[in-house]
Amino acid sequence: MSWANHLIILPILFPMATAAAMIPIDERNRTLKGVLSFVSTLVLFAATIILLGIAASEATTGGTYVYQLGNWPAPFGIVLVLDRLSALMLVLSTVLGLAAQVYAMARWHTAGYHFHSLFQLLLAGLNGAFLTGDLFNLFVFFEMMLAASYGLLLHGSGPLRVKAGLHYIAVNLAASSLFLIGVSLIYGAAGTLNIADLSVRITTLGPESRMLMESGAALLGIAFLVKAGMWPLGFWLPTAYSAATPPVAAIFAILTKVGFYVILRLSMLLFGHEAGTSTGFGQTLLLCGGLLTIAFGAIGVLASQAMGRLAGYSVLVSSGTLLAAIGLGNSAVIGGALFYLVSSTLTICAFFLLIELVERGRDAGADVLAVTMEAYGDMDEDEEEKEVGVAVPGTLAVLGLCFCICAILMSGLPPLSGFLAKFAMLHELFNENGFGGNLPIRAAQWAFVALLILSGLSAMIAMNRIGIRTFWTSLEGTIPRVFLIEITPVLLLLLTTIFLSLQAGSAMRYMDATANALANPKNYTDRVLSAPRVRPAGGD
Amino acid sequence: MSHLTDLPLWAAIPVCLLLLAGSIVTLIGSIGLLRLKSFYSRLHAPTLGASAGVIMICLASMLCFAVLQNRWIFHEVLIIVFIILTTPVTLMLLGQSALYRDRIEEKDGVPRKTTPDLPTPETETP
Amino acid sequence: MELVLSIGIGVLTASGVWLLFRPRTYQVIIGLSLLSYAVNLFIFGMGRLRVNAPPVLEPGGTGGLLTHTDPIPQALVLTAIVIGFAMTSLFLVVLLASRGFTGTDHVDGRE
Amino acid sequence: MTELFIIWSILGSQIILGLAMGCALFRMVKGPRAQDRILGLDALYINGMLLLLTFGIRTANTIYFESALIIALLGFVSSIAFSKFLMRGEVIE
Amino acid sequence: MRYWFPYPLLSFALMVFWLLINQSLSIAQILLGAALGISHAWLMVNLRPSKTHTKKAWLVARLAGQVTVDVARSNLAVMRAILRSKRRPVRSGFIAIDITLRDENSIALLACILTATPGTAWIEFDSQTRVLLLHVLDIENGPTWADLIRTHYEAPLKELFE
Amino acid sequence: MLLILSLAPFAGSLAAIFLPSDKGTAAAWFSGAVALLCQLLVAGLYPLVASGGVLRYDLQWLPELGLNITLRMDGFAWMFASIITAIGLLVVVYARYYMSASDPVPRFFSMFLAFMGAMLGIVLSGNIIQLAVFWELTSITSFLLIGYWHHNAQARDGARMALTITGTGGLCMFVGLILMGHIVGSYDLDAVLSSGNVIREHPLYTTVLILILLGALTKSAQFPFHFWLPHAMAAPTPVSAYLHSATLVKAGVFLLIRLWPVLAGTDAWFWIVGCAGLTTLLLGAYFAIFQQDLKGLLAYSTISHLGLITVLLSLGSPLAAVAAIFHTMNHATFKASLFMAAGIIDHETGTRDMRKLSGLFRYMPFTATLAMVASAAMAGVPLLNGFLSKEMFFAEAIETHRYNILDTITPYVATLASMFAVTYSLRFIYSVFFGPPPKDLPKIPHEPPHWMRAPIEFLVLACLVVGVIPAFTIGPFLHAAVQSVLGDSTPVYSLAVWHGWNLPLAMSLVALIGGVVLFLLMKSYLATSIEGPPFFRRLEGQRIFERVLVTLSWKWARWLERTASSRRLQPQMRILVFIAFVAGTLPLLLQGFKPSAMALRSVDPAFALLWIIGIICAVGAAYQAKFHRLAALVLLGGAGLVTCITFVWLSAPDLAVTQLLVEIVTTVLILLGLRWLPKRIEDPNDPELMNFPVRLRRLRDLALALACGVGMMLVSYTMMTRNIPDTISSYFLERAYSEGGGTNVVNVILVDFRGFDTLGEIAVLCIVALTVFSLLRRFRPATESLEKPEQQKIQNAFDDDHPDRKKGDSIAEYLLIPSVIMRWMFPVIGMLTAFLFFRGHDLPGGGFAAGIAMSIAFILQYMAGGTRWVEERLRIHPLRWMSIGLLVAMATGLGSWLFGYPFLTSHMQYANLPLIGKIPLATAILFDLGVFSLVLGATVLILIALAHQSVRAPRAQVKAARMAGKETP
Repeated sequence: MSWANHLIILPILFPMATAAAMIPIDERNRTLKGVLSFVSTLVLFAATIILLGIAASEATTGGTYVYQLGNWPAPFGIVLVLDRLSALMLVLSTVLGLAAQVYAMARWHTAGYHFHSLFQLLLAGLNGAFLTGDLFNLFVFFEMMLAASYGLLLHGSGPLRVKAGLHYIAVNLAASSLFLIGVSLIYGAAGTLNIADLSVRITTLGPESRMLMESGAALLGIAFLVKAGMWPLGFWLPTAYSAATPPVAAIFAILTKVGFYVILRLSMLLFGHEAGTSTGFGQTLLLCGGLLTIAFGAIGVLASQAMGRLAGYSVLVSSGTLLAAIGLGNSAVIGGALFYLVSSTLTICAFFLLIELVERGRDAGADVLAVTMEAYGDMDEDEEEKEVGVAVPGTLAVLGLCFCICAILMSGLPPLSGFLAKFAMLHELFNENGFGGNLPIRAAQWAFVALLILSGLSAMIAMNRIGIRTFWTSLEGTIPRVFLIEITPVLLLLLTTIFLSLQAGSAMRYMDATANALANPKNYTDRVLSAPRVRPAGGD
Repeated sequence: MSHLTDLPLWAAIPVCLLLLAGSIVTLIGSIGLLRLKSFYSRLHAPTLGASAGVIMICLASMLCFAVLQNRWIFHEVLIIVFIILTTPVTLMLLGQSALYRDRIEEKDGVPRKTTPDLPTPETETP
Repeated sequence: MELVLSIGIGVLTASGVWLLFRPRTYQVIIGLSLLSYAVNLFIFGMGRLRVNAPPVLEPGGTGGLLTHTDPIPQALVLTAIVIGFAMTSLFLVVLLASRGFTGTDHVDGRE
Repeated sequence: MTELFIIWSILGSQIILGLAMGCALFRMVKGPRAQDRILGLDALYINGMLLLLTFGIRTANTIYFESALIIALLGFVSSIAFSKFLMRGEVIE
Repeated sequence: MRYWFPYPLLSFALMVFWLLINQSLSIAQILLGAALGISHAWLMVNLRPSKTHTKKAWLVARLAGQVTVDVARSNLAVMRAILRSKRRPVRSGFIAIDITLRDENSIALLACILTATPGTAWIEFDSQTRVLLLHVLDIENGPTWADLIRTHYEAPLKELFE
Repeated sequence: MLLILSLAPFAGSLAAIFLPSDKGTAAAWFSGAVALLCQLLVAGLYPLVASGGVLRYDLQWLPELGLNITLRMDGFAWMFASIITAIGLLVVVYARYYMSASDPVPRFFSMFLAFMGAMLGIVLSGNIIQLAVFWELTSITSFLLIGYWHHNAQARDGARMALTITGTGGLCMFVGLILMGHIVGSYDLDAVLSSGNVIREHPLYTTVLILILLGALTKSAQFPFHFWLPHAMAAPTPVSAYLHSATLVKAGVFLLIRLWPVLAGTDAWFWIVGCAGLTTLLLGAYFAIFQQDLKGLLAYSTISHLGLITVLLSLGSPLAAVAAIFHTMNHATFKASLFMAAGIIDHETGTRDMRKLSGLFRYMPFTATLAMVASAAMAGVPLLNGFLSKEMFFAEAIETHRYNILDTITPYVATLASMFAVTYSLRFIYSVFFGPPPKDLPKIPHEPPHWMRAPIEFLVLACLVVGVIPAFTIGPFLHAAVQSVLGDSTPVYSLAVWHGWNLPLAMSLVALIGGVVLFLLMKSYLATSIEGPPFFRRLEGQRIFERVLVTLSWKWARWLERTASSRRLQPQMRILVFIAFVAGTLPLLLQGFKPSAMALRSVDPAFALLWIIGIICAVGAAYQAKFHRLAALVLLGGAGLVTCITFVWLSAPDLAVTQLLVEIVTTVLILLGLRWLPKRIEDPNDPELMNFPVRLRRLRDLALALACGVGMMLVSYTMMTRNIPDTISSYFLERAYSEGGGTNVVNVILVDFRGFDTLGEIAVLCIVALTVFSLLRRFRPATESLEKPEQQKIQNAFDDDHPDRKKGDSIAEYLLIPSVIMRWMFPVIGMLTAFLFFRGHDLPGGGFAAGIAMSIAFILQYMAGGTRWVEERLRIHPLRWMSIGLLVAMATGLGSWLFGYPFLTSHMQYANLPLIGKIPLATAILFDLGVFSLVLGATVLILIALAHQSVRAPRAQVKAARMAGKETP
């Protein structure tokens, strides 16, 4: 095996190793930990970019690469599968990770212990969930990601976070039980855990086994929908996300997307065209749920007074949109939805990071700061807060600009990627059978369109209201002290979205190819199931 | 892997008797747990199972496997030893904590602290 | 066998779920534990029930499903037990922290 | 004949042990003191261990021995924790 | 020597334990068991348990026999007590005994024996007055319990370890 | 060229924002230069479009979706572009003098240029989606411009309203445009324009029409969306002059004209556009009369004029379209100049209230003259450009296009509105420039600097010239524009001033005279009246808008949010379980699932007995969990034991071992936590228990729980009684020994076949341990549980009371004997650990079980001796163990890389040692060692972190006492 093959597993192992190595380092060396962690994420970023390049280049494999762990062939051992979708998600998660990482190094990593280790483990869990091709292994990585997210949500402690964390954990633990029940039902009915193998076997199942398997799949789906925050399963989300420390909330922006990712992957692989009577299983539910989630999220966005909750609800809007896009059962829309995923994730991440910077200046007694103060006050052995950067002159203008861009992105106003994403989805929605087709448009499609627009509208109104209140009414307020390394990740994230908008053409090509590959899982299953084992050099 | 049916009759009889006897002793102990009136009396009940019951059943097991596998198997001894070593710990701690609580509540029939050598009989009154 | 075990699973599930709906954190943690027993047994049951056919091979031999029970659910349950243990302890600590911060053991942090 | 004899007597002793466990359970449920419950649990553990041993004989397989050994060796730990909690109000000081 | 083998008895016992549990007498297991026994004894050094020496190890057998007999006897007695009809319940109660044993480990062993024997339960031991409080299920023949304990167990233990 | 033209303003905008805020003049000159450059570029392009030519520039953006940057300029676009750039240039010049020196002007000019760029983008778009892009950009930039003086509440509200309304309209239009693209099959403007018939006959036509009109009408401030415009007057006057004369509001008109060939000519178009236009025309004019604010008057007049253009477009006749285009240009010129004049007045007097202003003619004669000419053009006085287009309007109004009531009333409405126009124009002039000299003005008025007046002069000149000799001045440009819109259907029209005595002229005269009379009648009333027209005063658009917005986005949204969600955990759990239940059973029910028949197949009575016990334990635990926590925990232990025995019974010794060990640790753990929970004592008279709704709720919960239980039971029973499918596990059973090197298949799966799962699983454990550790470092127990438990207090008190006892003697005594045994158990458990570890690969056991067992050994020591006692003696570094464990496990996996195998490929071989013989050496053992170390570390860390709280609590207690002391004084 060449080094490039091993690269596939790097996104899981590397952060894990970094985390492990950082555990015994004394907490007083936070800067060292931060730097280590940063370097690790940076390496990871480079690796994922290379992986993206590998997946994007068609070469001989149609973009699918298989890594057999322990050198056991596919349906038996665990395999990691890199394809366009997983490569995309990997890049996204590391980009977010990088941003949050840098941001946290300014001050937030001092609010508790082992921030960086947990953070790296979260990345490992995320990447594992994206890469794995095995249902139970997915559970393990899901739990890893969840466990790390519990830890990070509780990072900094304080009543708000603990309360939110309690709900978050309780709900997700219940969901994990569902996950297990679902996986075992599927195993009991189909006798395999490998997703590709399942998608092959599902065609040959008898009616009884099939319904049991579907029941299992439905339970699995509920577990993922909880993660994705579908209404009415996602009430914990806004509270939890707004209670988390900013860098944590920022990286959480991708957690809901994991739910989406898995649902997408499973529904495409298991219930695609070739699944016999199971084709399109659960789509109606996804569609309705997605639409309701958008509506609920939009209402929540309107109703939020604090920016944190607003951002939390926009997470819901974004995941509702994605779920509904799957539910529409149109693979072309999924291309647009993937674009939307990237754009909205980056946006929300940037927004979460921005919120705290903005609110920092508003009022010395802002609750977020109070939490930090309390955190500092309680430390027995903590050092003084260090000046990591210089306060940027004209901070407010920069913050305002960032806020503006966020608002534009979130409400889907042109010309940035939020708009393009919505456009792409709507375009594909209306032109299901080729551009200029003359098909009647279904009620579901109208509902999707209407909600998409209305959610954008509500975001616009709410952001407008909050923006005016923050930037235009309180000029006399103190100018927030913002470190350079705090604003830089925000700016970089926003620049990424701008870059995405400019490069929309090639980005969309990638997304469309991804959606196409998902719609035709044959290549995927063939690749996974027929991947050869490694033979020793001398022959065995 | 051997089967239980391979056990010759001469071995089967003691094995079965030991088993039944052990389990009956244990059951009686547990009935004691059920029937005895005061906590301190109940404290004695499980020791039946923990001593005679364990010993007999372990002997049965040893005999059975020794015959079946044609070699001496001793490792059940470990169970006997450990049960005899560890059960008392629990019982001591439990008894002591019950005593302590009774003293606080100043129940009758409970010896005060530091009263050497004076038997304080306590009668179970129905 | 199957009937007994499935009734057991049903009762464990019902008790666990009932406790999940209760307002006290302690009830929830007990409920989660019961639920995890139920789930573990459920997973285990997916490999079908076999008496005295442990998936342990004779040295040098191979096995099959005729002579041995299905090992995969067992491996899954093992992982699930570990993760369940981890999560229980995490939840416990969080509920303690919540109790510390809010002064109550209600799941919502207020009566 | 031997077969039947063995099987029935093992089954009998298992049922007896099961009943013994039931008695212990009664104490666990009924109380009245917390100490009683713990005592019941301890008895339940011991009886359960015996049940495992008889099961080992029944299947003529020594592979289940470890579970019994672990109960014998470590089963008391949780009982100790319980009693210490009762006595001192906390398990580790 | 002391340094390398801090608790030879313990190490030996552990090795026996190892061999028993592995059901094997192969050289490999003996070596491994010895190594583990010694290394665990080193671990034990850190816990600093009080040391007990014995010169008359053979007395252990006698004690064990005595205990076995007593256990059997008291098992029967307790069974009778339990199964006795409800109308004539046993009289049970506490008795307190002075203990002259000094060694911590032998007191512990005594406690184990007493509690493991059905019918008597070790309840409390006052380290200052050195008074042992026992609970006895059937106290009918009260004072003999104290004698029994002194002669059957305390004396042999004393002989064994002190 | 086109690219430069469309990029220049944006580039300029970017550059301007980086100018320091005190470099106002430089910024002005800079943006003037940019505007001039654009103007010159536009002018230079004229020859190319004059003869009906179309300039195109294509740039790929999203080619797959048909979205490209297409810049396209035809005559019509040219006309608009030149208006935009020309008036832009003039406004820049004007703003240079208007804006105060203390304002951070670069920001202003930056936004201004951006807005100009967006506007140019609209008119130059050759792709309808691109048009929507720039459309929203104008909304955004205009929002920023209107809110420029954001310290002013009115500016904020105005800006917000403008954005909300135009943004909403824009989004609707966006959908409409996508739909249009769907119908046409292309987003290219040329393609769209050439498929008018297809669109008009498509079933989606009405939808498209309504959506697009929503965009256009909101932007053009047509009724009922007009109300944002007057409030946008809070912007600096140059902004108003630019936005509301030539650009922003004209964008709507532009779109209507642009798509006129495609959409117009149907009944729906006629009704919607006509109604909106007529109402706006009339209402706008009527409202304008009663404004007291100069800019308010102009704003409503703008609305009215836009209505006029809309009406023209609604008619659907080519001639009307010509008139509309013509009036668009005319309106831009005179309205821009009027706004600027109003700005000068405001600037020089400090007020715009017409009740305060009067007789300014003597202070600023030049300005007054200019304003008078401009407002005469607005009123439609002959020889000015306004007159020409108004005449065309009248001519069209009396034509019959469709036979319906709307068409019939059009001429009357037109005349009436025109009359009102005369009235408000007169009023503007009269009340500002004539009458007695003003009193109480904030400033003493005088003529503005010359260059501030120059733009007005230029524009008024244009009005005049066009009004007098239209055919020679505006004619060719208009023709180019008209032709590019109407193409072949371009009608013959004449731009003469004098068409002879005809009906339109009569209507004009009626309007003029009527307007004057009306003004005279109302003069005295208007001089003192309060703001706003009679009858409609209460019907303030803004207030309605605000109320609707507040109700919608605030009250309703919050109510909905509260109703549709819950922040409480219990409802969330119920919903989750309910949905999971439904989701799990639905596929079964829908497909006619029949559970296997219940049969007492070979039920072992002992097993049944066992489970009776298990069930009682479970139910008991559920029942006792509220008030008897300890009992619940005990019963939970019972259930765990039954589970464990079940595992043994059903051939899973590994599971039994692990379950048992975990069980023990969990119990200790929960007991450790129990100390920090509040006491809860059952109160049989608790009124809550008697409560009927409470009971009902419980009943519901119970029903749901039972349903879940039954569901699980049926499904598991069915599954267990079915034949096992062809599973992958036979592979493992066959190869566990030959390829995995172990006889315990489960363990081989865990460390080899599916070792990656195990790696993940120990990572989870590691994470949880870290989380617990860091959370507990910040742990603060509730104040009432800070104190030592009651038992300890009493025992310590007892020790204190007796002089012969030391503190802590009680505990020492209590543990005296037990601790001896517990201590000696330490190496024994250690041996057991080693045993479990070594045999794991072949028989039940393994790294995990060993790790937990070892941690139990440690915890036993903690229980026996207490935290301090143990930590004085043993070196406990769980963090280090965890780290090492994880690293070892990973390094083992990585080892296979060296041999060219994938991660975690295990390797096994037999080593021949002297004396001992062959022993198996598998890398899996090493991996298991990592697992062991990590599990040990993590478990010990969790337990110890919790145990340490008891040590820390006294410290916290002291701290809390100190805090309380601080608070009271």
